[in-house]
Amino acid sequence: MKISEKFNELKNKKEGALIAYICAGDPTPEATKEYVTALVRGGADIIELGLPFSDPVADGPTIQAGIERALNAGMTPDTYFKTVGSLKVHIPLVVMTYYNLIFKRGLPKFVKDCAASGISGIIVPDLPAEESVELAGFCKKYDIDLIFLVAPTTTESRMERILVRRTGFIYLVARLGVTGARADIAGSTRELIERVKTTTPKAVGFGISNGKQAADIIRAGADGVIVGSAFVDIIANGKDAAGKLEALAKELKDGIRAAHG
Amino acid sequence: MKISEKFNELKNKKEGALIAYICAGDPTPEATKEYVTALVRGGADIIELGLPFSDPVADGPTIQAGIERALNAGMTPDTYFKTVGSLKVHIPLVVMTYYNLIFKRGLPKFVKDCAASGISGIIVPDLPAEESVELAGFCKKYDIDLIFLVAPTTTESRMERILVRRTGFIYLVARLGVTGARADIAGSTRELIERVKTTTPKAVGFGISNGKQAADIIRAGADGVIVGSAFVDIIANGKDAAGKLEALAKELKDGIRAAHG
Amino acid sequence: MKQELKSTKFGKYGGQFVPEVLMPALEELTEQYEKYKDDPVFNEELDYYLRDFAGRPSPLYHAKRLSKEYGVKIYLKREDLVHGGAHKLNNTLGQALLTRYMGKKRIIAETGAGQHGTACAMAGAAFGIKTEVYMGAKDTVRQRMNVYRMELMGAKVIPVKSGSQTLKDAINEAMRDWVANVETTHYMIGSVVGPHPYPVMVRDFQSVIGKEVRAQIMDKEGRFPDSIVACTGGGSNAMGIFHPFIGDDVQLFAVEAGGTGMKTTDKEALHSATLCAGEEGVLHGARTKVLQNKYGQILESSSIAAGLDYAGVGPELAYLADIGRIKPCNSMDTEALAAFHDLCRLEGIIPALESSHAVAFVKKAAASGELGDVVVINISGRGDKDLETVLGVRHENK
Amino acid sequence: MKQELKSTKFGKYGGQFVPEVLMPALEELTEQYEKYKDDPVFNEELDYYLRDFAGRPSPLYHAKRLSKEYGVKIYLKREDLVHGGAHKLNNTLGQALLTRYMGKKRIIAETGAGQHGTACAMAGAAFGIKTEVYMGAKDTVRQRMNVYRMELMGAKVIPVKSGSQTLKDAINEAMRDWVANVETTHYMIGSVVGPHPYPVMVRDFQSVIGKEVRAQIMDKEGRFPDSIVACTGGGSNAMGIFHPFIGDDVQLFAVEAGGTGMKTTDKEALHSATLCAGEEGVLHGARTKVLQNKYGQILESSSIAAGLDYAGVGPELAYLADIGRIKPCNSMDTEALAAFHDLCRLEGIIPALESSHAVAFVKKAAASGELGDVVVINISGRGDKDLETVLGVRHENK
Ligand SMILES: Cc1ncc(COP(=O)(O)O)c(C=O)c1O
Ligand SMILES: Cc1ncc(COP(=O)(O)O)c(C=O)c1O
Repeated sequence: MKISEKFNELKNKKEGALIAYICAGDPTPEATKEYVTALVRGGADIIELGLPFSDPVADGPTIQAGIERALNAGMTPDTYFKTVGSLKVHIPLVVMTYYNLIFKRGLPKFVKDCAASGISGIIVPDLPAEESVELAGFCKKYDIDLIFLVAPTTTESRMERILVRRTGFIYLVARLGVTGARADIAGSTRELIERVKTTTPKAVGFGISNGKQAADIIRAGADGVIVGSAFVDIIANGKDAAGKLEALAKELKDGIRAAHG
Repeated sequence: MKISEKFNELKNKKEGALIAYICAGDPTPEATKEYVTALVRGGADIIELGLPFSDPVADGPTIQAGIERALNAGMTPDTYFKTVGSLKVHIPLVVMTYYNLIFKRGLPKFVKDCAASGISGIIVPDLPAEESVELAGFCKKYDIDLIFLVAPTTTESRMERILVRRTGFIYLVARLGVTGARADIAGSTRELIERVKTTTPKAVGFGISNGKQAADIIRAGADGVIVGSAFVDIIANGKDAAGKLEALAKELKDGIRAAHG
Repeated sequence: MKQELKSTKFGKYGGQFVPEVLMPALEELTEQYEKYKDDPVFNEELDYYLRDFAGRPSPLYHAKRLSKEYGVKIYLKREDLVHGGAHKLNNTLGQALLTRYMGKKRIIAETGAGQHGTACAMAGAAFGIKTEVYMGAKDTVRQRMNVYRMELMGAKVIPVKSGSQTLKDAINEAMRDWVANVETTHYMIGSVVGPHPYPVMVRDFQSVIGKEVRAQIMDKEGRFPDSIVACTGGGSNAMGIFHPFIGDDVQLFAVEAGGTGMKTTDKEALHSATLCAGEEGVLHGARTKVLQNKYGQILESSSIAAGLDYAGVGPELAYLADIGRIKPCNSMDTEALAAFHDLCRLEGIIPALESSHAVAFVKKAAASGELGDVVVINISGRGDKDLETVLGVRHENK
Repeated sequence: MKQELKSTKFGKYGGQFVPEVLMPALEELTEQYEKYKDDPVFNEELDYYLRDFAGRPSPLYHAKRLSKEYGVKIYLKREDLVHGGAHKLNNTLGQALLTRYMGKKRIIAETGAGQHGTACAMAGAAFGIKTEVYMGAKDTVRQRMNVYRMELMGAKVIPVKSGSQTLKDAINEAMRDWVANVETTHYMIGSVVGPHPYPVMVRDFQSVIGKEVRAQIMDKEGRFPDSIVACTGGGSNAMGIFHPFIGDDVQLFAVEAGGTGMKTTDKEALHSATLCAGEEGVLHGARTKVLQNKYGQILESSSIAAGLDYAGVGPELAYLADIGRIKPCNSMDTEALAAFHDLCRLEGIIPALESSHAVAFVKKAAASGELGDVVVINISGRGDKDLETVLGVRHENK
């Protein structure tokens, strides 16, 4: 499913999107399949599936630990595409990974493998707009969205440069810092949403962990909420992870729905 | 007894002198008295009695160890003069010590104490001729000999400077190095004896430990033999020290006598 | 130079592969650096600190006895005499001064063995700027004395407990901190690595080494050397001494750490010879040569010299190697150790194990004549920090 | 200067109180030193080594932040940047060169903590002269790294097992060796102590410090400083910086080690403040001030700084103190430690604990105004060697 289709579908329902991140292969490829299903059952609209890289500079300790568990369990790009290809879900899947893995596989091959395994979008946190021309070209060819991030620090001139290249949705970084669940939502979020002048959907991530926060984000004008560390935390704890993932997804989605009510 | 009297007496007997060194207070003042008596019994003609100094740079490890034993047992200049004063011997006694002890006591007081306790001569291994004028003055006043050393390295000009100041006897350093018993006698000894042109008696020290060496030294033209480390070694061993000191003195004196035979 | 700053690349290498949140900070830094790099007041102040605080110029010493032993005329550039014991301070003084000019109030840095962290702490103390240094928790234990040194100089050392608890985790953590605090904080990178403008800026600050050599060798030999040899981890001491000679007829040898052999497994390399054996990739913000496995996962590198033990290398070096302007080569642990002992014994100079790699290469290469007649070796640091390591090897071999 | 060499004394101090067997060697040394001291070829070669090998001139650094904290304008003479990490090499390079000019084949030396021994080993290696260093067996264990450093540079370290197995036994043993080998061997004394001509010769070799300061302070301030402050063990860094200013209107402060208090017992002193609390005596070849008991036995001295821990002091300092030209004073262990931390934190310079005594004195004395407006402190060495000690104190206090 294309990302834009999903957002259109939600728009019609007057609903915000829940975009859930987990790391593929954490702690095993089998578990990932089970967790993805649970998240979908809970109400996730889009799944962001991390392809683990050895040096994840843009991720916080929680997600870094998930990445390490996946790497130690032997997750590789080959296994990743096989696992994703075998997923039986009917919502958009997005790969999140670092540029070196894409670069090493070869840009055309990577994008082709994405397309072949049913992936609709690519997020590369260490690939700013300036360096993205080549990858964007292949994404266009295979009709895959290349999703960019904007941050509170993003200047107006950069904002323009990014918005020109936008596809799928815009990933708004809610606050300075790296991924990781936090207790409150920065006031700068609303301001940032206002600054991003585009009709393309805006999803806000970094630091969201409960339904109340999710509702606040949607009320602030976002089209979607991205939640990662809170899910990875559940996986790290282990016990009845699938059940708890589903429950948290449900809480978040309920929050999102409530915001429009 | 004056040193010159002793040498005259020996000259008449056609005998070389045995000059024996031990360190006062090693290991106790009482023992020193016993050892001095033993050495005299064995045939020592002059006793050199070390007054222990904390930093004896001109002495080898053997004598340094004796000095440490004496210092640890509490030997001080005051005790030294008391001990020496109580000795009942009828041969010349010579004090051997470092200049700082003399300097600190005050030169006149030190020399006066020597005179009062029956000491006939002073040897100060770290006091070369150039620095000796003041001490020599007090020695003259109290009729005490200030004994100088000459070494194989002593230049002709220095030799003259030293011989001008000579009193008692000349202490010839047999070889380069410090006190300590060695197995052979350096060839340079004979040469040195020949270089020291004076009628004042010449005694050779450093490295002599047995009768044969003593005889060689006398044959080489010396008027006396100085033995220290070999005696201090016996004291270090402890067991029946007095008997062994007497025996070694006897062996050395026999060697000396044999040389003239 | 202005020209060059406009571009973020050296050929295809370099660039700015960092999270969006950092891009404005990099733009600001580029702008500010461009503003001050040729500013006479900035440069006068920097020169002052390099001279009066760091002790520059460092001598160029004709090592007669080593020359005789190796059979080639050797000059040693004595960065071991720079305050702190290595070339690292040239860069941190420059960046600390820039931090002040930019009006930022805080310096952060990553450090492996602690050399760069110490140089940051020194510069931070000299300028009175709050300094915090990220260091792998394992490294803080292994390099206890360097931690203490930094703390003495008022820097806060933050042990990083994530990942392998070593340099790469410290880099990651420092980047995270920068992401969260870009507005007040300058991130002080310790070599010619990372995103633009770091490779250019650090090279420029280190170029004082090569500039001095130009004048000194002219004074002594009346001509340039035939070869210049420098050890290469990230590549800052190498670029510092090479850069002023790029346009001249002087051979430039970048000596990497050959470790215990040029082999790799799926997870680690037995060496740190990135120019020699790495493949193109993107690491820590730049496209460059990288030690990586077939999937692009970064390998754990290895070397007896902690300062060379890095899976990346400066992008400009990758570029210069590709176009043939510098010659990448390497020395093994054992060769570096032997050269270390040579220099100690023959010249009374205890070199860093890093620098010993450069010396070892000269030892090997002198006989073939490829170095020419006159060689300059960059002694990038002193070896006092390495005594325990060398002593450890000696005991192992007993 | 020729004048002065003819006399072996400074007033009543100095002289040559050594065994006869050494006198010819001292005469020869005096003669040879006199021959070469003003020889242009000798001096040119020495200057060359001081510059290219040792890294001179060392900077005179205006320590702004320390000045502000202490309330007086402070310049630091950076002997900590000299090769080896202290002023010691100025002297050993001079004596090693003289050894070569005298045609001797071997250098011997004594060392306490190992600083002078290391400087001897460096100079010996640079000149290719066999070097043997006597060191108390206890000190070889306490200062294992310095032993290793000397050995790396090809010097033989001979542990002395007699007596207290510390510095004074090493001195005794070295003198004995010299007695036995005067013809081939030069005895390298590490401070302005010992018999003539050592106090004069070592002072002259160290005077490069003060000569540089004269030019540097004129350049920076257009005038001489009001005060110069130097720590004083044997007194070589102090005499080195003082001597060129003796005829000028500059106050000279010799800061001794106050240890844990100015008390003594029959066997030991809790300090090493010989100028402050010693009495006239004769030690290691010279008449000078000495820490001694009422009988003239030498006391064990004590200080947190191994390099100041000596019961004697250079005879020229004793003389200059008597005539009021220098002012003896002292800093306690705790004061030196506090000053050590100040300099680390405020300036990014880790000073030797020895040098920290001088800093500590300025801290105390600045307020009274007695130092005047501009003070030069001789930072005689770097403190890397002292980290274990400082760390030990910190742990003790926890
Ligand atoms: C003495 C020394 N040399 C070389 C290096 C390697 O760094 P670079 O390659 O950036 O010069 C280091 C790094 O810590 C170092 O300490
Ligand atoms: C750094 C430093 N400063 C000072 C001294 C004291 O020596 P002097 O008083 O001769 O300068 C030493 C002796 O080892 C030293 O290492």
